[in-house]
Amino acid sequence: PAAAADKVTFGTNWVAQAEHGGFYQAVVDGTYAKYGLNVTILPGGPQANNRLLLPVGKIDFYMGANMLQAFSSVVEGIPTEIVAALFQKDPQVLIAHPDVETFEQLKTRTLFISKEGLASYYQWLVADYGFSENQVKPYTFNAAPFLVDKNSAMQGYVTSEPYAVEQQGGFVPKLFLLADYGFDTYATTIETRTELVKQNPDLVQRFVDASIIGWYNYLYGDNTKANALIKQDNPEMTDAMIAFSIAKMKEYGIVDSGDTTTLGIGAMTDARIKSFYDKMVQAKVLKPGIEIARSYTTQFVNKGVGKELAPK
Amino acid sequence: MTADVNAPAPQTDAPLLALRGVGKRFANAVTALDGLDMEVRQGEFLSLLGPSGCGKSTALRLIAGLSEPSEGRLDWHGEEQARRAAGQPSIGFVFQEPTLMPWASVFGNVHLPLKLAGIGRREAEPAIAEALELVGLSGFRDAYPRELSGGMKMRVSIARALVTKPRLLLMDEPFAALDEITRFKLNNDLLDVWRRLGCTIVFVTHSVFESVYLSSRILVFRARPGRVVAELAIDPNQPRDEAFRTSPEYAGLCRETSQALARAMDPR
Amino acid sequence: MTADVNAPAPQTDAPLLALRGVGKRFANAVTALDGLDMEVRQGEFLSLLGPSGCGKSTALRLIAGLSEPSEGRLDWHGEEQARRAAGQPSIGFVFQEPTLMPWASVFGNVHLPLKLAGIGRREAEPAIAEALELVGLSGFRDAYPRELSGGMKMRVSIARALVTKPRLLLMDEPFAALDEITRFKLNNDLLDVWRRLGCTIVFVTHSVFESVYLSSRILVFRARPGRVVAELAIDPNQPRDEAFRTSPEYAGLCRETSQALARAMDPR
Amino acid sequence: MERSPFRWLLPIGVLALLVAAWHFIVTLNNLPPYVLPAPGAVLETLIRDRAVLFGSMLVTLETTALALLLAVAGGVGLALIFASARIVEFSLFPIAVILQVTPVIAVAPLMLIYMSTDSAVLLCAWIVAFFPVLSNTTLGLNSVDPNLRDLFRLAGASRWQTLALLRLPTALPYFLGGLRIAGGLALIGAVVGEIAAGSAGQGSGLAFRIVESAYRLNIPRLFAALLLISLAGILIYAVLSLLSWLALRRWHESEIGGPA
Amino acid sequence: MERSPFRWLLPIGVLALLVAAWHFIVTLNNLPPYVLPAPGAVLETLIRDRAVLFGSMLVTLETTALALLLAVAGGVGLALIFASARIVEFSLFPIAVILQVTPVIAVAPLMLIYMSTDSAVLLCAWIVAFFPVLSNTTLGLNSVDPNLRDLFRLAGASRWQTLALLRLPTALPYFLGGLRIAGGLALIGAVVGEIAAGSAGQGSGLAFRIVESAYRLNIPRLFAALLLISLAGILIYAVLSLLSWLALRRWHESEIGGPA
Ligand SMILES: Nc1ncnc2c1ncn2[C@@H]1O[C@H](COP(=O)(O)OP(=O)(O)OP(=O)(O)O)[C@@H](O)[C@H]1O
Ligand SMILES: Nc1ncnc2c1ncn2[C@@H]1O[C@H](COP(=O)(O)OP(=O)(O)OP(=O)(O)O)[C@@H](O)[C@H]1O
Ligand SMILES: [Mg+2]
Ligand SMILES: [Mg+2]
Repeated sequence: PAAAADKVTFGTNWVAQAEHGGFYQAVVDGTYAKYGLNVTILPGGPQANNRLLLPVGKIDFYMGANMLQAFSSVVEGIPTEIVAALFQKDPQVLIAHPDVETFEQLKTRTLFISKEGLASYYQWLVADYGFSENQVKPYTFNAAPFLVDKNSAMQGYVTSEPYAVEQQGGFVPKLFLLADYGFDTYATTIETRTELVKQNPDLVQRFVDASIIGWYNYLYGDNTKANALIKQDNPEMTDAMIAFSIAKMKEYGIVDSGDTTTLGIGAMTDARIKSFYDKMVQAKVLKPGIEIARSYTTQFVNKGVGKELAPK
Repeated sequence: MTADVNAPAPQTDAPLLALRGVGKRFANAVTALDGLDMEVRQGEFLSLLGPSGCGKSTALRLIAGLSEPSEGRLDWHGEEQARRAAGQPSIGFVFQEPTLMPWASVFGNVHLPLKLAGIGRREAEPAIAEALELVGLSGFRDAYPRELSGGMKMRVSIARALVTKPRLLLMDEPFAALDEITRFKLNNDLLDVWRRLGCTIVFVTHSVFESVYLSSRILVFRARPGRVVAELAIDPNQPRDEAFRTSPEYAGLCRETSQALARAMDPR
Repeated sequence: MTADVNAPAPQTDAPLLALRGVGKRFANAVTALDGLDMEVRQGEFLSLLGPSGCGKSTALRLIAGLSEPSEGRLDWHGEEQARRAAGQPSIGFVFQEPTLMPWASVFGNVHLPLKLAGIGRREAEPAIAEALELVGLSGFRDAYPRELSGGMKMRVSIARALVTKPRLLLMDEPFAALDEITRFKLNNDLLDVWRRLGCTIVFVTHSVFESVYLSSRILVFRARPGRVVAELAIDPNQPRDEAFRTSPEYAGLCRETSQALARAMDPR
Repeated sequence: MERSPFRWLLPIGVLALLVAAWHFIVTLNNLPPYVLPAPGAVLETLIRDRAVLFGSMLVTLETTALALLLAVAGGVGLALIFASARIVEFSLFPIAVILQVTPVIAVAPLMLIYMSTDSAVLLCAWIVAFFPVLSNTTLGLNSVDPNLRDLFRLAGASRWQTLALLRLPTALPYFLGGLRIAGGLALIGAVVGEIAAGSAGQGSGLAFRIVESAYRLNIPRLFAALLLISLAGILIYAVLSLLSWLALRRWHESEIGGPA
Repeated sequence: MERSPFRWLLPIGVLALLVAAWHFIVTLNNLPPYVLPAPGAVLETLIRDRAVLFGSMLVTLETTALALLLAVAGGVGLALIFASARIVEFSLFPIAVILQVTPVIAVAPLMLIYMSTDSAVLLCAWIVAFFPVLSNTTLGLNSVDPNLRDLFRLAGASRWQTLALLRLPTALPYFLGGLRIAGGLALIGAVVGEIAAGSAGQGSGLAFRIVESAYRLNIPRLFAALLLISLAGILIYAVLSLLSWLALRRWHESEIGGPA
């Protein structure tokens, strides 16, 4: 019964786009409602605004970008944790002009990297691959400087920037998904307050389950209504862009690959998180000794929810 | 309007204010006044005469309370003392410069002191009209200061000082920018006001003739440091009119004053 | 410095400038001048006399070229015409208000016209010192305008007009703010300057006595609309000194002028 | 010329010249639209996307107007408090400076904790816009003609009367100057506020259109949005200049002789 | 009091009071550091991370100083061009307004195409800071005493002399007022410029520290950086006020009677 539905707000970290598709799907196809939830999606923006709203209780669930942020929450003593990871691979990609053949060659290019990127994965690139900070120029979420400078590469989401580059630059860029080179964080997580996990695990479980089902349906079912809602929330979005994003998510197995074939979408494993943390310590992105166990819980995932919705 | 120049003068001998050993030194080390002793008496018409830069304006500002003496003191007497203690001095001041508010019309400028006393536009209207009539500017009530000639600005300033009918009127060369005929007329009008209101007037002027014609007493200043070097008393009950102006007595008084002024200018 | 009051006056009869049917109407519809006809002659000392607000300052500004007549025209003659065509008018102007630059010292203010003519501080020094000496302000060269008395400011303004030794000197009530003794002294000094430089002076004053003492010709204005209603010529070769000031001839001229002024004020 | 109606043609002519130069730079250098779109393309986009863009512009203009209003209230209000005594001004100005130099981009997320998105955007715009009003008004309030101040003192004017009848009119030209600065700042304040704290999605302002267009490399649209902001800025400036002229033309040197 | 050395204690006292209030708000409400860190925690962070933070502050201050200098040059320069005639001012002011209202955040990427990061940051800071200087200086240049203007005209002063000896001194108090506004704006301009176009990593300015701290949710450090910005802002304002006092104390009403 709709009247009894729990009102929850889910804050994303960017404007509405296909990368949030599963959540919109669960809203429009009534999955959340079926799980007794009345979900409002609060889109984010270029500034990661919504993140601080989680610990102070203004929102109930937040779409985290990757594990690094969850680790720094532990460092700063912020009582939030990850309860599901919708993306098995971080879509973070380095986009290069077509003449670049190998990952190694990027070391000789100018790289447009955002400040957040520089503070996170780029440190790992420096430590593990010998990239240098000197080759970096600021990436301001605009691909024009990259298009103009033929001797450069830039960061991006595999599902997003390459589309603009193809359209405007008129060429198909080379893409190097960081996840494929060892940056094995989970991405597009669901974070919530530790207190909520303790006191109302049922609510959390319902949200996680419904979201996972939403994702299955978005990827493999009829997603037109979800896309319509995305476009309503973000009038800049076009069908072509959405189609491109979905194709890339599938092509690179962003959502559904690896562990998900057995554990279902949203899967998280201790081993994977530990491995990532160790790499980051190695790269001096993080300090050793962080109680990473406090940054997540696997109690709500790995249950194979919705697996039946995936094509065989 | 013709002045009733034969009405009795309001002067009494009661002191209103005494300056005792007053000195004024400015920040740039100029000593404008030094050891100034003078008295202002209730109801008198006192003129201050002296060379340019001798400290007349400075003395007037001290009397008005606009600046503090560096040494010496000012003693207020009688009724005025009580008034001042109660924070209700009733002073009209005509500055040496017109000092008009550029954003207000002639009417607005003259209205100002009444407005500050809480009297609204409508209520103040007759008094303002009368004051403007007195200085001959009835036709310019809606003009702005920058549209006036030098003498007209000064007349607005005079009207503004008179409109409140103050008990003490301090005037710093009010008529310097006026032609002689206007000046003569205003001289008579001022005497009339003085007699009617029974107010006290301290009047700075450069004109020996004017000072003799108007005053019941004249103080002659010398310069740097400024102080009083001569005093002349003129019978306040002497009618001031064209007859007086052409009388040998007047000529004699003028000569006497001129000589005092000449001595003040070359005191060595 | 004593003025050589007996030197021959520089006057000639050659016309310098003629105003023909000049009218001036301001934006607020006040007609300051209407049908003004007057001449300025080469080397004369011309005084303009008239009631407050009659358009004397306006006429002076028209002569200086600071404003344009609404009707009628100004014709320059002789040498001056050529000069003006070449863009080198040599005019000194004493405004009715001191008009000093608040950010410059007395020295800086007097230096201004020389500086504008490209004469540096050092080079200008003697001329500035002389001008300040003339107006009795040698001791105040480093003072700022706000530290001066009203009369002192006006004297700085006079010094500034004289320092360039202009060929045409326009003075708008320059001595109104000065005591009589300073005024007499400056009267003589001005006559001396006039004779020595052989310049032309147009002098606005309110003092009948002053105008008679100084001028070779007096024009009396009436008000609204302003125009010339009387003209008096005074022998320019008549020495101007204390003897003249006390002569019956002087008294007669003054009376005559006063009457003209009185008529101007009540022309109906 | 100064007074003729043709004077309005001049700035328009200059702008037209600028647009022409822009056009030729693009076509002669064969610049791709993602580097610099041609004016024609921008105009086309503007017309095509007018519904979305004008809607967003209205949102932004609303914020701007409100922020400017509050900046005037706040700036003048603070200036009045400061005007009570030099010592108050001296003690409190550092706080105003702190407000001015706080980068709203950085604190916006913190604001969102305590207030709604709309209020946060408004606060951002206000912070950016209030200081020029405050600073110029304070300067004006302190620039009173000393003779007039004496006059008021003598007439027994209360502190309040001196303020209302002397200091405020004196400050008016300065205030209006500050207002002209604040007008543009309120506009960019609104834009920056929207970027920093604004909700994305429907009903949001021009900032969002800009960020999203940039991200999608839809540069003609970005320029269309910038164009609208520029037009809004000029409009605001023109209105404030007119206001200034109306208020001062009868007495202040800066406005005698026609609106700037 | 107005002149005593203790007057300096007052603003410091007010600030101390503010910090105390902040402290009590945090402790009484038991606010977690990620909502609002206590002043003590901020100070601690400041001291602990002083090497990094002060290094960054120097970078930002350098940009600020340069931007302010260029804002003065550009603002006064434009004002001088505008001053040549009302009609020029009228024709070109729209362009200045367009510059003012251009959101640097949006155009920074385009700048990056053509210039180095440092220049882009500088340009951003300049765009933010130049307008108050321009606007106030223009106002000042147009506020000349008409009598003095006549005097200059009569003395045959050239356009250039009138400008240098009359209009510029008249404009000085207005200009200095604009400068005080521009000082703070140059600082936030530098920060915003750094955010929009600035380099990251080592040797970068405070903006990067802020973004980095926000990313890591290290809010005490974010506040430490904000604190440094505030201090820098106050310092800049104090220096500019002193400058203003030195330049005007002998003749302008606003500064007679002690520095503000
Ligand atoms: N604010 C000031 N700062 C420094 N010196 C001043 C100031 N005001 C006046 N003085 C000096 O004090 C002396 C007396 O000035 P005051 O204005 O009283 O003269 P005055 O008698 O009114 O002269 P005048 O007849 O010319 O108006 C002058 O030498 C003047 O330079
Ligand atoms: N800028 C102006 N705008 C409008 N009216 C003006 C302006 N300047 C002067 N007037 C008017 O023109 C008339 C003549 O003024 P003007 O200054 O020439 O008089 P004046 O003869 O010099 O008087 P005074 O002896 O009082 O200085 C006056 O009635 C005045 O109101
Ligand atoms: Mg005086
Ligand atoms: Mg005049």
